[in-house]
Amino acid sequence: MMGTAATQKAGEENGSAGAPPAAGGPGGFQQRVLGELGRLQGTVTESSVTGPRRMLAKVAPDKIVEVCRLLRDAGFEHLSALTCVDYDSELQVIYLLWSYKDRCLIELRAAISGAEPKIASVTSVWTGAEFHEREAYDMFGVVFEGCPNLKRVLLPDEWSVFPLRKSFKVESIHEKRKRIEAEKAKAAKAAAPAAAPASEPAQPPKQGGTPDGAPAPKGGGAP
Amino acid sequence: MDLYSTMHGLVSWLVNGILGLLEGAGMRGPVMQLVRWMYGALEHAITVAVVVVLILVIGLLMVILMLWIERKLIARLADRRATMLGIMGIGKGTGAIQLFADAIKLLLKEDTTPRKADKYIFAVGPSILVGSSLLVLVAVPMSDGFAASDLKDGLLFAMAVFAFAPFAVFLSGWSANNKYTLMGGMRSATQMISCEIPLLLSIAGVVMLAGSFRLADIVHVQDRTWFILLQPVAFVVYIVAMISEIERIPFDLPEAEAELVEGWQTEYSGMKFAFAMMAGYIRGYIGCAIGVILFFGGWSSPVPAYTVDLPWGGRFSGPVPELWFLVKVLLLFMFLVWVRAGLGRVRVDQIVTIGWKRLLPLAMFNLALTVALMAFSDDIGTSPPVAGAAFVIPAACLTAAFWRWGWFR
Amino acid sequence: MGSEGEGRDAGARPDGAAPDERPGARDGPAEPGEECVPPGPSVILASLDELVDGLVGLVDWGIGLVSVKPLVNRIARPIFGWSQRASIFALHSGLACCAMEMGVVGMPRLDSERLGVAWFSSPRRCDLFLVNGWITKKTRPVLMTLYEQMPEPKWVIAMGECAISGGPWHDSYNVIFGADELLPVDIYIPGCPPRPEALLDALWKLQKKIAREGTRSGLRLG
Amino acid sequence: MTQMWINMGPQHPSTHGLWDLLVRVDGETIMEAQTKIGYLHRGVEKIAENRTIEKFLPLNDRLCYVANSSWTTLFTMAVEDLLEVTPPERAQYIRVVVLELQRIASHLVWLGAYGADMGLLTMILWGWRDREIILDLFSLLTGARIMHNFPRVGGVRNDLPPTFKDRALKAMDYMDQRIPEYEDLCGRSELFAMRTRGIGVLPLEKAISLGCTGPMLRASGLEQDVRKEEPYLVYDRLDFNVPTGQNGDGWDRYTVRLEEIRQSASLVRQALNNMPEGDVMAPGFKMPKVLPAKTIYRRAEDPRGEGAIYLVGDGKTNRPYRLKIRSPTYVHLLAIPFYIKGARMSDVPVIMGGADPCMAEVDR
Repeated sequence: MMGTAATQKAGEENGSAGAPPAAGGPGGFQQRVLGELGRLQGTVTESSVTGPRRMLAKVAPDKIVEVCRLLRDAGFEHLSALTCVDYDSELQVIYLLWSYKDRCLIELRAAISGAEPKIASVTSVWTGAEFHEREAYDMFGVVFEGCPNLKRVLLPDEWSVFPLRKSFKVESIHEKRKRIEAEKAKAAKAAAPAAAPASEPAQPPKQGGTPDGAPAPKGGGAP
Repeated sequence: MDLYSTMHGLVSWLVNGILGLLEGAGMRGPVMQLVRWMYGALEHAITVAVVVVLILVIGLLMVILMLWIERKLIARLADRRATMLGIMGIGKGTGAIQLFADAIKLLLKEDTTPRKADKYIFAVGPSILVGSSLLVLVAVPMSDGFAASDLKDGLLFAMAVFAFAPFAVFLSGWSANNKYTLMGGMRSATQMISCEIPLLLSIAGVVMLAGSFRLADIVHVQDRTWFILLQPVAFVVYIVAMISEIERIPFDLPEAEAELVEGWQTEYSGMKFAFAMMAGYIRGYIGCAIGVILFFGGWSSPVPAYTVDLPWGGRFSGPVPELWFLVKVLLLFMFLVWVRAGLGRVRVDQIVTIGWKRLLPLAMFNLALTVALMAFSDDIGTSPPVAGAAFVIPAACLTAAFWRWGWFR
Repeated sequence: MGSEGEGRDAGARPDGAAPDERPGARDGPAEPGEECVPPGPSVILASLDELVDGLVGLVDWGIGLVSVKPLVNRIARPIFGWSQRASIFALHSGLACCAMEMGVVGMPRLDSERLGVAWFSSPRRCDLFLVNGWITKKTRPVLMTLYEQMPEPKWVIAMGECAISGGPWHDSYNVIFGADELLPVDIYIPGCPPRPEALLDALWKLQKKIAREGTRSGLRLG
Repeated sequence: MTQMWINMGPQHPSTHGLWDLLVRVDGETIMEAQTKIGYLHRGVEKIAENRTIEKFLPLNDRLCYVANSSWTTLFTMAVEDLLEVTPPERAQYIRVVVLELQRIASHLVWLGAYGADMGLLTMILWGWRDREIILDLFSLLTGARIMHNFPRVGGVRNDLPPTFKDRALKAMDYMDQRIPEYEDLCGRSELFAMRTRGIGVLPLEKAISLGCTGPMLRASGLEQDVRKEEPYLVYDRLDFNVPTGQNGDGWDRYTVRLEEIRQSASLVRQALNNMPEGDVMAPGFKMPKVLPAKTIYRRAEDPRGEGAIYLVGDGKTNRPYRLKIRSPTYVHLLAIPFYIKGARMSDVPVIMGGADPCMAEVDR
């Protein structure tokens, strides 16, 4: 369902004035890259050109470091971003590489299992990859073997929850209010009328995904 | 107008008047003899005390005026109007009494001491700073008679006590058990060591020309040519070293907001912070006062003597020397405020470089030229243009040459 | 003589950072094992404290005896109130977008110093704490340390929706909904972000509030 | 001197925001550093998965509180790629005007903070005073000073008010008079050069491998600008040059950003002068009920570097399935420990300020 060939974007310039050196966009360069990726039959499947400056390739997760090194030497020096997308069947790690000379972007996708996500780290190819890998670990729990200090960067260190996984539900302020009223009403009804009214103050605001990692109540994320 | 004699006359008139009244009311017993004897013994001490208090009050009023000028001028240089606190209310005045509001409020603030700090040094630090600054404030005369103490070597005494403050800064910075204040204290010590000697050397040139350490004599020698004309290089060295001594912006490292939060004052709150801030401005006043005495002819005024007889028969004579002195101090201070608005802050190693490798050689070179100048011209007083030319031209050429070689970079 | 603020946990960092939890990191210069307070002649000086406290008690008792205290209070109260109103020192601490609008208030066009509000960066000398952004769980200890380090008569202004009730981040897992869950807030400024003129108006209202309620002396003279 | 860890942050005059650089100091020289961020992390990417596209638009302004509309424009361009919609010519010109005004305002904030780092208090007052002129233009055009909520998917919210054009041209002339004054205060002052030359030097190949972009990379010598490499909106029809530095120190970062203010001023003039007539929203465009199942990676030149959005539609609902925001400053702040070794304690604020941190964008 992914990667259908995008139609030509009207706004996208192609041969206008001040065009990059290779006439008609980096077409020649893309063919060369496709050729090299084609040779690695076992590891790279479905490599295609999806736009004047966009390329796509699916890579087997265990060969990711060699492919990245090969592409960097081919001209993709800039690791623009390294992120994950949590599909229900699998967890895709996305590498977005940009080439300064030939002005073209390639998107590598490595599909790993959502249960215990593990993949080799590409910090040996780009030192800057460590930052994106730490964030991916922080948000998705993907363990990058070989990353120098794989620690949480945005969330407090003692958290044990990976917030951007689809399994993690967040409870908005409205649901919390409704839930607290429901509990109060239940407590008031349950307490015998003669006994003193339950004076227990409103339960402290229960935040979905609290640090102790208690499973969030199934409030559902839809506001 | 000799302050001491006037005050002595005033005090004795007051005390004798009271005692006379009491005796008139029939209290002639041995108690009155004891009081008269005590007054006889303490007469000199009481007068000196009154004079010192008067000089301190004038000095502190000048400090308050300078603080107000600094806040307003630095705001004006950035298109901003600072405090507008007036008697009628907030925003309805010129902000002159803003400092009193700050002081009273700081009086009320809770005085916190960090738990693991060295409590007694922490408390004593700012008071040593203010104490040593006030001691020098008393030693600087405002005109011939108008001075608490006119020592034979007043300049030596002033410079000695003036150089004591960085120890207080270092002590309080170290005792506050906080990394920022520790670094602030260290920097203040480094800065003092690197800029103290050029300061004294630049003063040595002036003292040689004047022939005496007494501040009043230095001013009298300058009544025709101000020493800034004869010693331009010494003035440059003096101003740069003095800015680093009183820790103002270009050499503001002990209290650098950017990297050390508030430098050595970070842990002070309430009255101790008020002391620390006030000490900064007292030292600013002293720096400018000594600068004016040494280079801008102290209280000599370009206005020729004149006398005006007032409508009610009194007679008002001559330019008031104290007024001219204070106006010059304020002008020099405004120059410092302008420097603060225009320049950034230097690094610690750059201060040391400037102190040792730029200011010190310049001061030595200026001293050598002064000696040469004095050896040739028997009496500089008589021929200022010749003396000036004989000195200024080589100094200017050499400084330009140094500048061309990029020596200051 | 003010009490020493003994109870205050002032050993934390003045710059408001959370205490350093890295292994082996120690607060203060790292001489191994040497207690920072030099062993002064505590026997004599301790009695100095008692001497000073005794004197203060004596003077207090004397004033109370002569019952001139209410007279002194009636004269001093308006003067202290005026001085606190006329010179509020605000802490220069910006959290998020409202910090940009707070910055503008200190700049030439809307000069907050005309009201006597100066911006300082050390919490030790500020009496106004502006919460101007969303508070996350990681910022909570920082804000609490900063608030604790400020000397006693202090006020808090919650600026912007995020400081009032979490604002647009009402379903975020990391945001605390409102500053009043952490600090006693005196003035709320609605708006996301409120215009700088709104902050000036809040400063003016704070001055009126001080005038109305009078300032509290931080010296705890008893 | 014993070595100790010092916290430069999180509440610290030199951090312009809430982040923390732990620095191991031996005397005055820095031996090692660690960046501690996440104080403003509110999980925008998780929130985006609960919001429809229109509901998420205003939150985009809060992505970076100094350059607000540049992130909203980026998001709307990404959604337009997803839905294959092209905004009309006039809307693209108006977006370029808003982006370039936003760049000037952001660089003025940076210039002020950079001057204040080294004690130049007048610089921050001048910088912010001139930024007010740009904010007046924004409140005239969009009604709000910083949170404009102006771009829409398929165009912009409203057309230029009649008086906007000559007021904007007057503002740009005012900027051209101001820039020489900044150079007098900073560029030509010996002290500024002493504090910035040779400070925080970032060699070119290290900058590329760390992932630095925008002014940080241009200061290191590579002429790289997303507006030239991957022209979007109408940047290919406007001519401007990309300033670069030589050795990537504090001084080059200052010259690059100051020159960018000039370029942006000329870009605003060009865009305003040859702006075609026409409507400002794509004719007859309605947000579809379901986002197509596609992935889009849209890059744009944020004042701080290469900002980008990776947007995944899941074909079932009108909410983004996954929204990844690539923040340039996130990389720059985490890259500081790699090139700060050997600097002095007073240089740390200059190096931290050189990265132009905007914390809402770093922590997302």
